[in-house]
Amino acid sequence: MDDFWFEFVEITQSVGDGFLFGSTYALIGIGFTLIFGAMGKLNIAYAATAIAGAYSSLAVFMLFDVSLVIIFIVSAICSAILGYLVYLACFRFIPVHNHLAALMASVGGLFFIDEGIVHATRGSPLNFPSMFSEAYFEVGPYGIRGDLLFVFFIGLISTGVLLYVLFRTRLGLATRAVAQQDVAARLCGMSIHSTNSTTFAVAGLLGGIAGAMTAAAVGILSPVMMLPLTIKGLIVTVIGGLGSIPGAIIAGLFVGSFENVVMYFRGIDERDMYVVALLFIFLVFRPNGLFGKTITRD
Amino acid sequence: MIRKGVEKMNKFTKLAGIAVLAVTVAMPLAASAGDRSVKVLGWGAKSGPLKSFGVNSEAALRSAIAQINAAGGVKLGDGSSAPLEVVSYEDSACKKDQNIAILRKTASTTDAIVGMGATCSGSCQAMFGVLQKKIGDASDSGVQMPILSDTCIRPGLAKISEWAFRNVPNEVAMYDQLFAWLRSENPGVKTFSGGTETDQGHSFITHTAIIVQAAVRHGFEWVGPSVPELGPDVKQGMKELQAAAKTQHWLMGDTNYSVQVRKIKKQDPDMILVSSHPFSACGFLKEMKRQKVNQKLLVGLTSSASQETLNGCMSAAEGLIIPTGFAPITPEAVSANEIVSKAGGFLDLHSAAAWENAYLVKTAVEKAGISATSDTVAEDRRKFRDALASISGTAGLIGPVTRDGATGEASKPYVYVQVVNGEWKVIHDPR
Amino acid sequence: MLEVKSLSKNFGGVKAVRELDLAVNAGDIFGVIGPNGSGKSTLVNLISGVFPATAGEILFQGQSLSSLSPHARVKAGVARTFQNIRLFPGLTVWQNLWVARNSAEDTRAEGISYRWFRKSGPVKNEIDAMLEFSGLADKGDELASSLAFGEQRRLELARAAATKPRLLLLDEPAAGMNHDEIRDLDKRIRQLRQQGMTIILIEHVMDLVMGITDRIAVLNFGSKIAEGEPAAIQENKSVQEAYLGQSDGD
Amino acid sequence: MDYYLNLINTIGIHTLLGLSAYVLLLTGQLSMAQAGFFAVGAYSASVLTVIFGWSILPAIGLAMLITGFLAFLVGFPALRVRGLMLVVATLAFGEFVRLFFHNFRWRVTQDGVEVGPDGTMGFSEIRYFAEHGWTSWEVASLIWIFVIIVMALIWWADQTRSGAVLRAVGEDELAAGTVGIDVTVVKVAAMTAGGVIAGLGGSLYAHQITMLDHHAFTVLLATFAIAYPILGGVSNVFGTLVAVIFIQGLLVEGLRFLGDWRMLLFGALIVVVMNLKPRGLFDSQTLRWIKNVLRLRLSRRLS
Repeated sequence: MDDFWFEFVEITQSVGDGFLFGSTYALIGIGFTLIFGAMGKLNIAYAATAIAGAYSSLAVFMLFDVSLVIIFIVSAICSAILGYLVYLACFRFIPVHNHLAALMASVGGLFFIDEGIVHATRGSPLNFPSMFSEAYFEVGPYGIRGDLLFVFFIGLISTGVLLYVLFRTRLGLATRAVAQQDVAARLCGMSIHSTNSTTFAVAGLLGGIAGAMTAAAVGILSPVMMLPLTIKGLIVTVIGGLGSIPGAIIAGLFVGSFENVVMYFRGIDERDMYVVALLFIFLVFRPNGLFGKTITRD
Repeated sequence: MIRKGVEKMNKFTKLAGIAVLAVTVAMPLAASAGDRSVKVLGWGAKSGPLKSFGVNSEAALRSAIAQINAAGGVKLGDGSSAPLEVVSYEDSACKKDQNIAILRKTASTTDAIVGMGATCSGSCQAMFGVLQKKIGDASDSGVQMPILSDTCIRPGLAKISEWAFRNVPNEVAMYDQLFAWLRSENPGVKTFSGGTETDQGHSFITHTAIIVQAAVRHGFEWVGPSVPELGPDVKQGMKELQAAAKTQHWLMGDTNYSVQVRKIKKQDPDMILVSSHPFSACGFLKEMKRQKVNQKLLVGLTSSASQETLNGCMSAAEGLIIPTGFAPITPEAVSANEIVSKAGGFLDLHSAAAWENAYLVKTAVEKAGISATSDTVAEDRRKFRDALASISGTAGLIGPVTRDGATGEASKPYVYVQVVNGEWKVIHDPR
Repeated sequence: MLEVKSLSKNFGGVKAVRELDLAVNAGDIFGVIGPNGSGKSTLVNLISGVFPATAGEILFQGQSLSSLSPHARVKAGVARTFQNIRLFPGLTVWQNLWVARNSAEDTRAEGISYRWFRKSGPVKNEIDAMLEFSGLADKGDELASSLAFGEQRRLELARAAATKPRLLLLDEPAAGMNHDEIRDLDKRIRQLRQQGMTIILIEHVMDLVMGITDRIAVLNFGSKIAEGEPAAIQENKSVQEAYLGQSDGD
Repeated sequence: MDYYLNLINTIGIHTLLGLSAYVLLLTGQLSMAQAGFFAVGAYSASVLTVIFGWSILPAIGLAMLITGFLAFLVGFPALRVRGLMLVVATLAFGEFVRLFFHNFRWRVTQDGVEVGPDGTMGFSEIRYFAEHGWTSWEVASLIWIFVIIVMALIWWADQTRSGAVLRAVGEDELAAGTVGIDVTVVKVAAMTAGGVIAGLGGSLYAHQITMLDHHAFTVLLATFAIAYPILGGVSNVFGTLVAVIFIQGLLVEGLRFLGDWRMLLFGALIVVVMNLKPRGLFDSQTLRWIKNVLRLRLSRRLS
């Protein structure tokens, strides 16, 4: 009974940590979702821009001593600019209906950003200031990381802002219009390109926050984080249902806690296998993900 | 702590600049020197996450060879002397196929008598597999090219081929000594636990086959998941340990270590092993700091005894003890360290080995008495290889290195360093 | 030939086709008309198996099509064209027909190369005949995407015919055509009938429908409001009501 | 010479990898699973030659069968998803295979030494070629005989009606169905063929590289697999070869003189190419240009 109680605490603890950590996956997932929703295309370079944003904010931080809030803002802005550049380089001038070329170009973008970071830092892991890492609340048998809580709330806030922008502002209206019927939207005199580029920038903002959050939560930045984060982000996007923001959020939090539980019971070598298996289960039983809607066109 | 980081960063950039200069100046010099020159070709990871390995090794190798040439180069078979020449230092990006490509390139398109690479144990393993296994085995069409490596540290790699030589520390002895010393120094420390990254062969095997057993050998008690088979001998209970402790291991690219740290904290060990490269070691150490794990001793993997660890987590790594094959403790080491950092690299256990290798090549060349002409390349390589195999000892940067020609392995002196106030300090010198 | 029994299709709440009954006799040209959104295209999609019916049955020559996938229905002898043309733009005109032709029954018609097959393949003559029929004989090697709108319609008709169907479903084949093209289309449809195909023609263009069909069914809100000879339909009150205020039908 | 032969072999092997993705691309399936099939082929062939001491050809043959069968099985669930869902699903499958081999142990003792796959430590000393005294020439010719056969077969299939059918499915599945093409059969067949080719490539790769571990079969390799046909263009089978030469020959080996900047340029050049030639380096217009040039040459010779 006693050790059962203990186990219970440990498991719920792991779930909790994973849940909080999942918010970083969620943000990456949202980024993929936004761009997919707007253009029906996959921007593989997205997670890379996120991390790159965090890197550039770190550079700023090292040059002049600024507060952590600034770091987040800088990271967001840098990543937004990068996002826009990625749009220009990999999407803007490629024929709209040529998805393969765009996908490939964004892969090239990923390689470039990744190697660029390596070039600038020699691939060395860099210390990232973790905000109030001392704040570690002991709630009964549980321990809650203050910074992860903070990360989680930042995630919630930015998502809230995003949803507001998307459903309450003209930009959001345009984005959604373009997403649903780009021809019609064009006829209504909207410029696809400007809408798309704003979408990339907005997604970039979010990515920058995600990048800074991940870096803050881990405490370091290193190029080896990029690929795993990309893959997790994609998995989250699909489980959430391509194009669904709430789906991406819930999937992110879910995957986060799920992998922690697997880690707790089955260990590191099986963790990712189970996550992948989870994806397969979704594809078989819910091919359109949590909130994905079946698009039927004839 | 950040402040220190800043200074470091600025220093990097400066040094990088100087490095470029140094290299551009050094190359034509090496080329122009004399009509005959003893050619060597180096390679390592100069792109990808492990870039620093390649950059440091190149800086060390080039500066050491510059020094040798400044002192008159090497003696050839006919008594004349010629400079050593680095044909080029290629980027293998830590990829198997690129390493093999460079090896074949070196062997077939250059007059280099020895290849000096490469970063990443897996790549070396592949590369060594391409070499001829046994000398003079006509039925074996493997490449016949001596390789002298500074970085392929995974245990027992050189035995793959008789053409393969390494100058890496003997980790079995190194950790055995380490724990013997820790035992005597810290009678209070009884229990230990720890984890490693399972996707990196070197970290994984060294942790589960060598480090843990060494700790057990010297009377520390493993309080991790119970492994009855665990014993004092190398590899004893390795597979069982790997299976049992998998819930406190991680991957190099991981971002979340909460479960692993919590499990280890729960076991409340006096000593914690973090057998991992800086990328994940830092993440893990930071998580330990957050969860306020209070261990008495912190022991790391030799690969983490590098500048990267300090860049990544200076404060979290405070107190981390690591055995390493290099520290600026002898006059030679100090001067070498200065020269290499002027050339834009850092001297750590790997790049220091690269430096020593330059001198090892000098010794072997002079022993082999090669003629260093373009039509004697094949026999020069063979002579060089035999000479290298016959060398039983050299003077390393921090003390004599004994070599075993049969296995191609070295047994190097080592010291124990610890992160004290954000710097590596030598805390014990068993030599 | 074709019997549709109390066929229904719901999209979510929308009842696109409700309790529809139809009977098409062999050799007829059977017209289906009705205002936009009256479920005409849905009917075609149901018969050709693009999506399954919610309820009801489709009998083709006495056997039920319900369980068959689209390609199986083609093999059974039901072919179709699309309201919005769906060719294989990346293939040549000839290949478009080729792909359709062979999949009818004989699949042994493999060749050494496209050029060889084009010159002397087993079913070359039939395909060239279809090419003639589509009036694109000189454009056989051009990409389908390079054709003009009218030509694309003709090619699609020919492609459907190339599968040697017994029943051919034409979904608004005259949409966006001028008078000459429509007359031309009329001729082609009659030709196909002479080759022994039964044809279901879904159309807005009244003079085409009235001129060519043997029987006409009128749909409105997914259910049949009238059926009979063209003349009778023109007299029919409810039909007129259905079309009242309907300015479309070109 | 040895070096150039080695490069030629690498090009050959990667061409096979690219072609396995090319076949799928014709049917409109963008598969990131090819690296997984490649890995399966590599490991099974190596196990056969190293552990069971088979000769190379039967080993390759069985490896192809195994991989083909696996691909056949994967083909059916793959039908359920298309577009980006398929990309991520196949990517996940590839990762799954990789993680499987990350944990895959099969050690046997042969005259005193342990051989076979050893989880993270990898599967080393797959030295069939060297042990049997194959010269680089022999290895190269073996690899390229396979490459040429596969290219010829695909080129031929592209000429025949089967090729037209594949492309038809790729261009418009619905229309393909309504002209009597069994889309399921076509797609699964393509997936199987792709698997067989990837298996062949993998088994050659294993013996060329002599050492396998999970690091070799990451998403990166899967990306390369699709990159070749996309960069080369799907209008023609030679496009893939051109793309492989472009990436392996030019970007990876050819740019060595750039030192540290090489890999930086790598990504940038991919972006540039996709912007300049979105339909691939070897797209139909390039093809037409080449044809014209040749025709000119011919006519000049005749006159």
